[in-house]
Formats: sequence, C-alpha cells, structure tokens
Amino acid sequence: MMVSLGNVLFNGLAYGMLLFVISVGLSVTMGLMGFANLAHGAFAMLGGYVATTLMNRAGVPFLLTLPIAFVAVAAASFVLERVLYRRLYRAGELDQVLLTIGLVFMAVAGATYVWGPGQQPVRMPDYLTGQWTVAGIDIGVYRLFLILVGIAVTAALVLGIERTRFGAMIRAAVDNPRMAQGCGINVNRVFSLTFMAGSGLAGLGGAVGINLIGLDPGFPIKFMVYFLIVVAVGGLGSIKGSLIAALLLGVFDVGGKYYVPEVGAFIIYAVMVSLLLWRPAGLFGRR
Amino acid sequence: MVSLPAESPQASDHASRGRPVTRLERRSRWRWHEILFWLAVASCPLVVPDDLVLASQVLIAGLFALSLDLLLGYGGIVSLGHAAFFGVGAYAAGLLARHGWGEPISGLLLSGALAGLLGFALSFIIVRVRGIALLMVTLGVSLVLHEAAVKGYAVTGGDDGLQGIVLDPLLGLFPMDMWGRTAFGYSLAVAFAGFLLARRLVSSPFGLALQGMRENGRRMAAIGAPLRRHSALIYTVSAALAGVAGALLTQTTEFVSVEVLGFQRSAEVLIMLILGGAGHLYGAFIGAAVFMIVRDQLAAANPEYWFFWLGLMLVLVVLFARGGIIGGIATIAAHFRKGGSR
Amino acid sequence: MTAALATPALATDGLSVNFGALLATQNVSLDLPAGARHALIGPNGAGKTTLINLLTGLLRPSGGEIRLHGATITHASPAERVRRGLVRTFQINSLFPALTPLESVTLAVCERRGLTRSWLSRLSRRTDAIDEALALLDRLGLGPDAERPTRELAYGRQRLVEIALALACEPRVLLLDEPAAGVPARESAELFEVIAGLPRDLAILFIEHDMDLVFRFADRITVLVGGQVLCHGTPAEIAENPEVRRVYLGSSGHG
Amino acid sequence: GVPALAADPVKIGLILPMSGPFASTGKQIEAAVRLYQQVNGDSVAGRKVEVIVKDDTGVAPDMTKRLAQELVVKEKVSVLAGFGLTPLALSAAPVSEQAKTPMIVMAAASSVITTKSPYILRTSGTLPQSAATIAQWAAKNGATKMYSMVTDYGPGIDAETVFKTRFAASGGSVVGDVRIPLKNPDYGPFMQRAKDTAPDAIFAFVPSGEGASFMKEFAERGLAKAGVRLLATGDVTDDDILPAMGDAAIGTVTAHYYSAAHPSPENKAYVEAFRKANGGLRPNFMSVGGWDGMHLVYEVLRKTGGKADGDSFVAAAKGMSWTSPRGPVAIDADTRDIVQDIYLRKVERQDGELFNVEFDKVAAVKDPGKGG
Amino acid sequence: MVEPLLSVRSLSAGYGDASVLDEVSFELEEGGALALLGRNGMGKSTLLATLMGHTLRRGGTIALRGRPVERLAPHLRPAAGFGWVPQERDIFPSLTVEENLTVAARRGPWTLARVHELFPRLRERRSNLGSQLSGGEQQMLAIGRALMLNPALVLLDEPLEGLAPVIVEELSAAIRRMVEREGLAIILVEQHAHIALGLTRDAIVLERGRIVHRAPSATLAQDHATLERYVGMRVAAKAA
Ligand SMILES: Nc1ncnc2c1ncn2[C@@H]1O[C@H](COP(=O)(O)OP(=O)(O)OP(=O)(O)O)[C@@H](O)[C@H]1O
Ligand SMILES: Nc1ncnc2c1ncn2[C@@H]1O[C@H](COP(=O)(O)OP(=O)(O)OP(=O)(O)O)[C@@H](O)[C@H]1O
Ligand SMILES: [Mg+2]
Ligand SMILES: [Mg+2]
Repeated sequence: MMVSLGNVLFNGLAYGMLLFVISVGLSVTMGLMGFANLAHGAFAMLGGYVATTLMNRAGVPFLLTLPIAFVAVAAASFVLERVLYRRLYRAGELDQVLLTIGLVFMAVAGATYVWGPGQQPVRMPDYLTGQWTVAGIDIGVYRLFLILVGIAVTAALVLGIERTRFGAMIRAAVDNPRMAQGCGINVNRVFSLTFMAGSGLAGLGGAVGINLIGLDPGFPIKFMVYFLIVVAVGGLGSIKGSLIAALLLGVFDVGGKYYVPEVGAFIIYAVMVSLLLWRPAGLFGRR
Repeated sequence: MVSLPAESPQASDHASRGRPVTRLERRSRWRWHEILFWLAVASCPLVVPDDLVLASQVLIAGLFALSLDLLLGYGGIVSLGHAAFFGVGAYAAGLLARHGWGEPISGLLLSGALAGLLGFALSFIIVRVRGIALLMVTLGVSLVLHEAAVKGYAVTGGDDGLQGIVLDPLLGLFPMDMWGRTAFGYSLAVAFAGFLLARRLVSSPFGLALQGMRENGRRMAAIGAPLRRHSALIYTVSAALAGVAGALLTQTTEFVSVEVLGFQRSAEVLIMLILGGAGHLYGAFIGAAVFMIVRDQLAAANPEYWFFWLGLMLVLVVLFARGGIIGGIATIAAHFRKGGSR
Repeated sequence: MTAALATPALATDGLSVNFGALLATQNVSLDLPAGARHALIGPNGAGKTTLINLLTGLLRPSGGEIRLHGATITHASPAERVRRGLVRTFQINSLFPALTPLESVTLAVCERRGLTRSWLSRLSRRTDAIDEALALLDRLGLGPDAERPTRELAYGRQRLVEIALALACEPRVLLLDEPAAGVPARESAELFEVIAGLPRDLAILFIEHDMDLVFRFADRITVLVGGQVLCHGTPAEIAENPEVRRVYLGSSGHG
Repeated sequence: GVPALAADPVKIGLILPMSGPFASTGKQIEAAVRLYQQVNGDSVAGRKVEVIVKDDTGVAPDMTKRLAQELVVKEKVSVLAGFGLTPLALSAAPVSEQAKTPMIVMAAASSVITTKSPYILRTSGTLPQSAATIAQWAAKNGATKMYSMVTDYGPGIDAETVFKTRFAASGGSVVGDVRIPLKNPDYGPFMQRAKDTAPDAIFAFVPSGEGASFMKEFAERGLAKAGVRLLATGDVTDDDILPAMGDAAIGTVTAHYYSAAHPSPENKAYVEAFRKANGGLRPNFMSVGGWDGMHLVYEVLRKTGGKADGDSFVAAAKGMSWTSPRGPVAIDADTRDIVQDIYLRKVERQDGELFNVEFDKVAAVKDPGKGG
Repeated sequence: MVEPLLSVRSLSAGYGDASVLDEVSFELEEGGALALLGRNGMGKSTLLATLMGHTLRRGGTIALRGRPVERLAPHLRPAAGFGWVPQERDIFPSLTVEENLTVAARRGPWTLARVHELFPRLRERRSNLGSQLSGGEQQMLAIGRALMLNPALVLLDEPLEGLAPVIVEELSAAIRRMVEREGLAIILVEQHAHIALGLTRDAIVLERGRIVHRAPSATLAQDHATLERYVGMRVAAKAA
C-alpha cells in the first residue's frame, strides 16, 4: 500500500513537472501578456520534432537537442509574433482564439506532411532509461530527470520574471499599453521577448516530453486542455501557481488512473472545477 | 420623480412627440437583407438538391452557434463547454426515440427543455466565475459529462455511440430520407423558429440588459440589475436552444456518438461563431455555413492535409476581417459610406 | 431638526472594515434624515469611498450595521439596496463604454421598472422608457451626445453620464462620490443646481473636494480622517474647526 | 439502387480517416486500394472501377454518415467501403441498409458491425478472432495468472470479454483487468497497476498506432525484468510502427491475421509492390483489409458479370474464398464476416528489422464474438 | 534668439476619422509654464495625448529643443523629455505603488525618496496594488510617476482633480517650486482657471480644437469677460 502510494506520488510528480515545463510558457504569454494563445501546444510539438529529428536523422545527443529545441522554437515564435500575434494584442480575445486555432490546424497538417501521421520513435540514451528500486519504490531515471528539469526551469523563471523590473514592465505593458509607452517602455520589444521565452519553454517541454507522452501531429489538440487547466488552476501569470497546479494535476491524474481506473479522467476535471469554484482567480491568481 | 413630468398618456406613439426616432427604436426592424438571407436558405432544395444533408447539418450547427451567440456575443459570457447542452439534447432525443418515444417534435422539445434545465442549474455556479476560470469551468463540466457518456456504456453505448434510434415520420407524413429532404425541411423550420426567438430576445429590454452585463457587470449591480436572475435566464434559453440543436442532429442522423459532448464540438462551435462574427445572430449561421462548406470542399480536394488550408482561412479572416466575416463586411460597408476615407 | 424624530433615511452604527492591517473604516456612525444634503469630506485615503462601498454593499463590513428607512440592509445584495432606493455614483467612472448614453440610461430605467424581466417584448415599443431617458439626458445637457458611444465622450461628459445613470434609478438616498471632479466650474455649478432641484425628500450624501460646492450645497458636513469620524457639523462649524483646517482645509479661506 | 448500364463505371465510395489521430490507418488502406488497381487494372467485367476517397477525420460519426449518404445520393456509388473505427462503421450501417448498398468494412474490428445491415461485409478481421486465439495459446503455454489491459471502446471490450471467457475455459485465471481510456496520454499508471498484481503474463489490446507508447512503458517499468510476459493482439505490434519500437518489443507474442513477414509468394509480392509504391512504407494488417476489400469487389463483379446492385452483390460475395497476402480467407455465408487463419507470432529481428515472425496458426477461425 | 523648449506648428489631429484638433500652434520656452483652458470636450486632453503620440496626427509639427518629434514612437518621447499625467490617471492596476513608480524611473533629480517626500501618503501605501488606491492617492501616484521620468516638460491633465484642499495647496506650491527653482516646464490643464492661471505664465484657450485666445496668465486672470465666455468662471471667480 505505502509502496504503491510512493510510486503514485513519484510518477505523479514527474508527470506534473512535465506539464509544468510545457504549460508555464502559456502561463507567461496568456497570464502576463493576456493573449489567449491556444497554439501553445503547437510550439511544444515543434520542440519535440526538432529534438527527434536531430536525434534520429543527425544523431545529435539527446541532452544537446534540448537547448537547440528551446532556441529553435523561440526563433520560430519570434517570426510568428512579428508577423501575426502582434497585430492582435489590441484585438479581442475572440479574434485571438480564432487566429491561434487556425495556427493549430496548420501546425497539425504541416507536421503530418513533414513527419507523417504516426508516433515519433525515440530512443533515450541508456543513462536516462531504466529504473532503480528504492525502498520498494520504482524510481524511473527519466522521470527523475524530468523533475530536475522542472526545478531548474522554476528557478530560472522566478529569478528572471518575478524578481525583476522586467516582470513589472510586462504587467504594465499589458495593463495599459498606452500609458506604458508614456513611461518609456518599449511595449513591442517587451512583448516579443516575453513571447519568445514562453514559446521557447514550450519547445523545451515538448522535447523532454516525447519520451513520456509520445509525439504525433495531434499533440497540440490532445494536450490543449491539460495546459489550460494548469494555467487556469494555477492562476494567470503566477509561476508558483502553475507549478503547484501542474503537480496537483499530475498526482491526481496518475493516482486516479492507478487506484480507480474505472472513473478515468473524471477525477481531474472534477478537481479542476471545484478548485476554480473555490478560488475563481486560481490558486495564486493576481487578477 | 426625477424624470420630467408630461410623458405617459400616449406613451407608445412617438410620432406625436416631435423628436427623431432613436437607434434604439430602429434596431428591431426587419431589413431587406435579412429577408433575402432566409429566402436564400429556403431555396436550397431547388439550387442544391443533392447537398441537402450537408445543408441540414449546416443549419443545425448554425442553430448551435446561435445559442452560443446569445451567451457570448450578447451576454459576454464565454463558454468552452457549450457542447454539454448540445450533447444532453442529443442523448435525450436519442434515448427517447430508442425507448419508444418516436414522435420527433415532442421529443425535440422535451430534449431542449432538459438541456435548458441543466443550463438553469449550472447558471448558479457560473455566475461565480469569469474569464479563463469561466472557460475552464464550462469546459470541465462538459468533459465530465463526456466521461460519463463514455463510461455509461450500458445506457449510452459508450465510445461506440447510441444506435437503434427509430423515429416516427415527421408530422406522421415524412420519414427521414436518403436525400435529406425531410431532414432539411425539419432543420430549416426549427432553426428559423430558434432564430426568431433569439432575435426577439436580443431586441427586448432584457437584450439590452445582456449587453449591459457584457459591458460592465459591476455597474449593472449598481443600477439594481438582478444579475443572478439575468444570467440564469440567458443560460437557460441558450442551453435549451443548444439542446434543441443537438436533438435535431440526433433525429436527422438517427445516431448519437460521444463526440456530441466532446471538446472538439465545443471548440468548433466557438470557431464557427467567431468566424461568422459574434453579436450579430447572423454570424452564427454564416460562420457555420462557411466553416462546414469550406471544410467539405477542402476535405474532398485534399483528404490528408485539408486541415492546413482550413487553418489558413481562419488566420486570414482574423487578419483581414476583424470581428469575423460580418465584422469585415461591416467595415467595408462603412468604408464605402464614408466615401472610402482613410 | 424634524429629521431628529422621524426615522432617518439612512443610518449607520459603528460601521467598520479593514484591508489587512489598514483600518479603512473604524466604527463610523452617521444619520441622514430625509431631505438631507450631507457632505462627506476628509483627506485623501480617509475612507470616504470605502464608506460608500460599504453602504452600497460592494464591501462587506467587519462590524456594525446599516439601516435604510429603518430596515436593516447590512447584508442585502448591492442590487437589492438599489431597488430599495439607495443609489450611488462612482468616483472613477464605471460606465458601459460601447453603449450610448441613451442606451445606458434607458437600461437603467428599464431595470428600475422591472421591464428587463420580459425577454419577449420589443424594447422599441417602450417609447415611454426611452422618452424618460432622453428627458433625463437633456436635463444634464447630454442631449447632443445621447447617441455617441460613451467611450468616445470627453471625460467631463462621461462624468455626467455617471450621474444620469444614478438619477435614472429614482433614488431616495443618493450617494455621490466626487460628482464634479473633472467637470469645469460652470458645468459643475449647473450640475449641482440639477442635484439641488431633485425631489425635496431625497436624501443626498456627497463626497467633494471642491469646497466652494461643499459650502454652497451642504446643510451638514461630516469630516472623516483615517477611517474615523473627526466631527459632524454645519458648514459654519466645520469651517471654523481648527483641526479640520489643519488636516484638510488648509488655509483656503472659507466661511 | 439506380439501374446501371454495363457501360458506365462502378463507383466505390471509400470513407477513411485520412486526417486526425487515425490517419495512418487511412493511409495504409488507401495505399493498398490504389496498389490493387495498379496491379489488377482499373476495370473488370467490362466495367471501369472508380474509387472516390472521403476523409471522415476518424472521430466524427455524423460526418461519416453524411459522407455515406452523399456518396450514395450524389456520386451514385454502388459500393461503400473503408470505415476506420467501430462507431464510424455503425453510424453508416443504416445508410447501406436503406439504400441497399453493399458496405465493405476494411478496418473496424468489433463483432457487432456486420449484424447492423444485411449488406455489410468485412475483409479486415474481428478482435475476438485474435483474442480467443491468444487466450488458448496462453493457457497451453503455462500462463495461469493473467492481467488484461485493453482500450476502453467496442473492440477493446470485445477482446477483453472473449479473452476472459476463453482463458477461463481453458483453465487459466484473470487476476485483474483495466480498461484504458481511448484518449490517453500516459500508460504508466496502468502498467504500474498491472505490475503490482504480479501476474505471470499480461494480455493487451491497444488501437494500432498506440503500440509504441504502450511498449515503451512496458519496458520502462521493468515488467519484463520482473518476469511478466506480454501477450497481445497483433494491433500492439502493428507492422507500421514495429520498427520504431526497438528491442523492447523483442519476444512479444501476439495473435493476428496478418504479418508483413508472412512467408508466402503472394505476400512477398505484395510487400514488395507496396513498399515500392509508397517510399518504403511497410504494409500492416490495415492494408490487407483494403487489398482484400478491392479483391472482393473485383471477384464479385466478375461473378455477376458487372451487376453491382446490393442484393446480387452480397449474394455473390457470400461464401466466396480466395488466397490473400495474409493466407487463405473466405466470407462466411451466414454472418458475412471474414473467416481466416489466425497466426501466433513472436517479435524477432530479421536482417536488421523487427518483424512479427509467425510460428504457429489456428486455421479458418470464424468470429467467436457471434453466437459461436 | 534662444530656441524654445517646445514649438508646435499648425498641429491637427483626431481619433479614427473624427478630427478634433485643427491648426494648433504655440511655443513654450525653457522652464516655461503654460495654462491650457477650455470647456469639456474642447480638445485639451487630445492636445496632450497628441504630444505623447497617442492620437492620429493629420498634419503639423512638434519640436522639442529644435528636434522634430512628431514622428517619434510614443515610447521614445519620455526619453526625449516628455512626462505625462493623463486625465484618467491610468495607474497600472496590477503593479504595486512602488512598482508603478520604479517601472518608469529614469536617472535625474527625481528619485523614489523625493517622490515619497512630496507625497508621504505614497510611502505609507507603498505595497498596495495600484487598483487598491483611493482616487486621490492614484492622482498623487500618477504625478509621482511622471516625475520619476525626470522630464524637461510635464503635461499635467487636471492634476489637482480629486485632491484634498491641503494637498492642492502643497502640490501647487511644489509645482511652482519646480518651475521656478528647477526650471521644469509644464503644460497645465485645469478646470479651475484661477488655480491654473495662478501657477502659469501664459495661457491659451481651446474652443472646438482651435486656439481662440492667448494671453499672459496674469492678464487673463483679470479678463473676466473672456474667461466667462470661454471657460465659465462664475464659481471660480468668486472663490479666487
Ligand atoms: N481594495 C483595497 N485594498 C487595500 N487597501 C485599500 C483598498 N481599497 C482602498 N484601500 C485603501 O483604503 C484607504 C481609503 O480609501 P478610500 O478610497 O476610501 O479613500 P477616500 O477617502 O475615498 O480618498 P479620496 O478622497 O482620495 O478618494 C486608502 O488608503 C486606500 O489605499
Ligand atoms: N477615443 C475617442 N474617440 C473619438 N472621439 C474622441 C475620443 N476621445 C475624445 N474624443 C472627442 O474629442 C473631443 C475632445 O475630447 P477631449 O478629451 O480632448 O476634451 P477635453 O477638453 O479634454 O474635455 P474634458 O475637459 O472633459 O477633459 C471630444 O469631442 C470627444 O468627444
Ligand atoms: Mg474616494
Ligand atoms: Mg480632458
């Protein structure tokens, strides 16, 4: 019993960390910038494909593909931001939804065209596979790795956004772009940077995620709901919130499947709804 | 009395009071292009006799989008789980028909009522949240129902869908046919009725209150508006309409799949509405028509990658026609009225 | 005076609320007889707006009670209070940006008359409501802007819409939070003429930093400092009070 | 039912999931269909055979039904074919019944389908066929305690029920079971659950395409190390994705009706041609469903001399038998379902690639899901 | 002749296709103080917003110390020397009081400490969110924020609105000091003409987006007829 609980917790945390790494970017773009970016999953997917392609075609070592995925996706998002997103910052969120859904469709079809409809094969390096058994609990090496990545990302973000003037600039630019400019803030630049960071993280998450949740062109749609749950429950723009929400989601999801597979995904939805009714602004919502 | 004395005796007639007719009074008049629109729809059997099945499904989707428009376009209440009501309506109609209640029209109304009831119940938790939380709560509710339908194998047929639905002929005369003639006529009649209802609702004092809620809920309370009551009402009506749409789908296809409750369905109806333009009623139907017809054509032309072109269309619409297709048309029209200024 | 015996239109007893450590309102008690023209003044951040938020139910008091015409409304919902005749304006405009003033005010009229309950009747047939709205807008000199989107109006005009919305609710107790702020001297004077011209039995509590207006229109004044009532009194008394001069009035000669 | 002049073409409406989560199924089947016409010409019995492909995204039964209707009404097709998943096939069944149009199921695998209209024929297979076979083999080969893991929809449930009954009947006991949701990101927890009940083997079914992730978890969780064997229906080691699974899959025993490694001249030729036509893509069991579906159409038309109306078509098809790349197959005269050999295969590496290598078979298996 | 700090030449601007300002021209010398008067809706705020680059400019030029800035991106204008206190205050609701000040900060004589000195209230409420301030506190914050930019020219759109009389006195005194001692130039929009004229050297009156009257403030303050005509002084004049 205790053992199974330990297993559930460990795997739940690992899964949660993965969700966090992918979703926190959305929490940044959607939460801080207030842009309803449903295409977030597409950036994650791109990151995944960059990684697999590099590994399978060019034989680049896995760990090296991660930073590349981050940079590549950030760069791609920079272009998109300049060409498309930027025009819609002022527009209503409905137009934003339409744009980003459109992008999702294009991404899905594009991925199918380039990489085919099936699951992407991935072979992890041996030092990241297998598992140790500690006190009866199976510690999957890769899952441990995920947890470490998650911690690193959290640290980076807290130092980079919550503790700096830059974070205040983002919020000011979102609250009132006109006045922000009146204070000498280059709203466009601030937004580009934020957006790139957010998407880059998605790319990183996508890359580390393949080994756990697989990768196929349906990715952006399959996981959209999960990302949204994390952001909503965590509270828009709150990094701490996203982390805790993601971990909760992970543990409940794994626990639910392990202990009561009959009710399936039921649990997490129920949990989400009740959490949101309890705290409509999310666990750590600012607004 | 704050307001000046003098008015009240012949209140209802403003011709006698020498003031210009205000926009408020003009807004519920029928315009020629509205009549044209419905004539065009009604002429489908003559123009495209072979596409009536598609046409009827467009009308159903349109009605569904319309129900969302009341909530979103007028009430400013976003929902990412509107399929919940659509699905409940669909299953209700299916189960009724499956267990002997084959009469379509009463079945339709019953299903609508049931969905409406759900909407009414939900409205009370809905008023507590807004923004993304609202999106997720609505989504969550629909997903919970979806899971229930998947697991409730015995009742719903689970992922395989509900079969064995047999309906009496419509009005005892018209059975559902291959060509979708009955389906089309039926859908058209129901959709039009639903439209009239919605149109009347938005041009009623309550309709104005809805816009008030959209614009500034806090202020609404400060002028004594019963917000709970308002949102309960609009939620009930919207849900009922959605339920009717769902029931209509069941009755015209004689099949129910769990997808009627799915996230995809909720997302699609939202897309259709935004594409057409929220807050105009017609946007719902135009959006549904454009989305489904284009998808159909693309899928036929390019079965594997049509998704891409559909997405491209959405992106282009956003870039060049803010506020959906109707929004775009409006700006162009305004442009010409201003003699092409700017 | 007479109001002393009659039940006051609005009365509070030891009303209190705090934001974290900050005691924004500390057992404030005040009586508004019917027909009162009562000014509420005090330094910035003294808790004036907070008090109004408490009275209108936007904030829940941590202690004390509120009575409207004798009936306790401490826990009534904001809308409920409005329906009972307790109406306010906002210090920082809170309007319907996309609606026109006419639409906004008509809406308020409809809500008051309970017309919004009917969702199958045509608004365009309710010309009586529309006329009432138009008349009200004319009286506030908003006639010309009646059919422009509110968001396009100059600030001063928007202030007037604020007031129009409140008046459309037919208040019996009216709470005005700096109604004249942003309205130039003449217009604000005219505005106060309109307010003064409201039904005599209507009780008015207004916050205002423009002492000319305060001393011309108030028959009683309450001074709030740091969430507490510093003193009540007639304009004359207040103008004399050295403490008030020190913390609030300064040297600006009044009285 | 419009009377067709022998002159004008026989149209086949092919409804497949060409996009969406099940696109690979559509891709395989379409490729096989095209290949068949390449190899055997595009006309038979003096009539041209024309294929119209429609995409139903794999998840929208109402769309499938509409497409079926339109194909019948607008395109005047004389045969409906394809149907990637059970719900899709079920939704279209009434159309074939009403319009008396033959409907050839090339992929969907739950038993009931063929009972939903007298005009439905199947050239893929049913899960009970594979499940029953593996159950018996498991019992014979020393598995006593088994744990069943299936995807939670029609076919999966079919598989589970049949497996349980057959395994019990042959003396084994199922110590636990779990149904995995159709839309599921992570197999981990279920695998853990299975492991914790310490069975000596796992019976598994997941839809084609999901196999890779399933296999990965099986390896990750060290079940193999813990001495748990994996016995499954062939969907899990789908030829399409098997190469990508890596050594984790080696040793997995499955029962199914087709393996790209099936040692027969017909199959050699088939695989050869298929790979050539599709840039090296390996054909999987979905593809043979398509191939044999076309074969059925051609043979029937030959037999009826080009008459393609529902009744004569089905009449002609009943009892028909031929040698398919998968081996000998026949159409059951009373159920209209397919009768075929079910092979027992083990995943092995043959000249560098992973294959399902057949080592035993049960001949002429009828669908156990029906009455039998 | 010395170059003026700000020179505006035949400036026309508006919103969308609604034209509000037409052909506005005026100059302001270094450390000058200009009162901008006019009734509601006459274009005062629009003029300031145009200087900050937030309206649709139809024509005309704006030069700051001889440098044309009318084409300069809005976010570069603070660097050029503009500071702005908008009429609606436009506090950043999701920033704390302190963040509101520091987010705008630029090197110069004005520091957090000095702003706190000017408005002690802001120090007390340091960690409140902008959305949780009283009206007057927001007004103070808006002014403090503009000062943190250390501009050469501050555009004050009704800065005294909603402030308690004592504060009004202190602030007026402070503004006078800034102008006279630190050579800070201001353009002041104020409904109470007597205060505006008391704080400035020159005044211009806007009517329907045109300048209809210019005069030294002192002169205009005595010219009741004009004030009566363009601004409406009944109350104000009495109080002055
Ligand atoms: N939501 C809140 N959270 C924390 N503090 C608040 C909140 N709202 C107001 N305050 C504080 O409460 C005090 C009283 O605010 P209030 O708005 O009542 O002042 P006021 O008397 O209206 O001042 P003014 O004359 O400037 O409008 C202020 O110091 C303000 O900072
Ligand atoms: N966003 C806008 N869109 C369209 N018109 C506008 C907009 N903002 C202001 N206007 C119009 O421009 C004109 C000038 O407005 P402005 O705010 O500059 O006047 P003002 O002199 O500042 O008035 P106040 O003293 O009330 O602040 C008004 O007629 C107003 O209706
Ligand atoms: Mg206040
Ligand atoms: Mg202004």
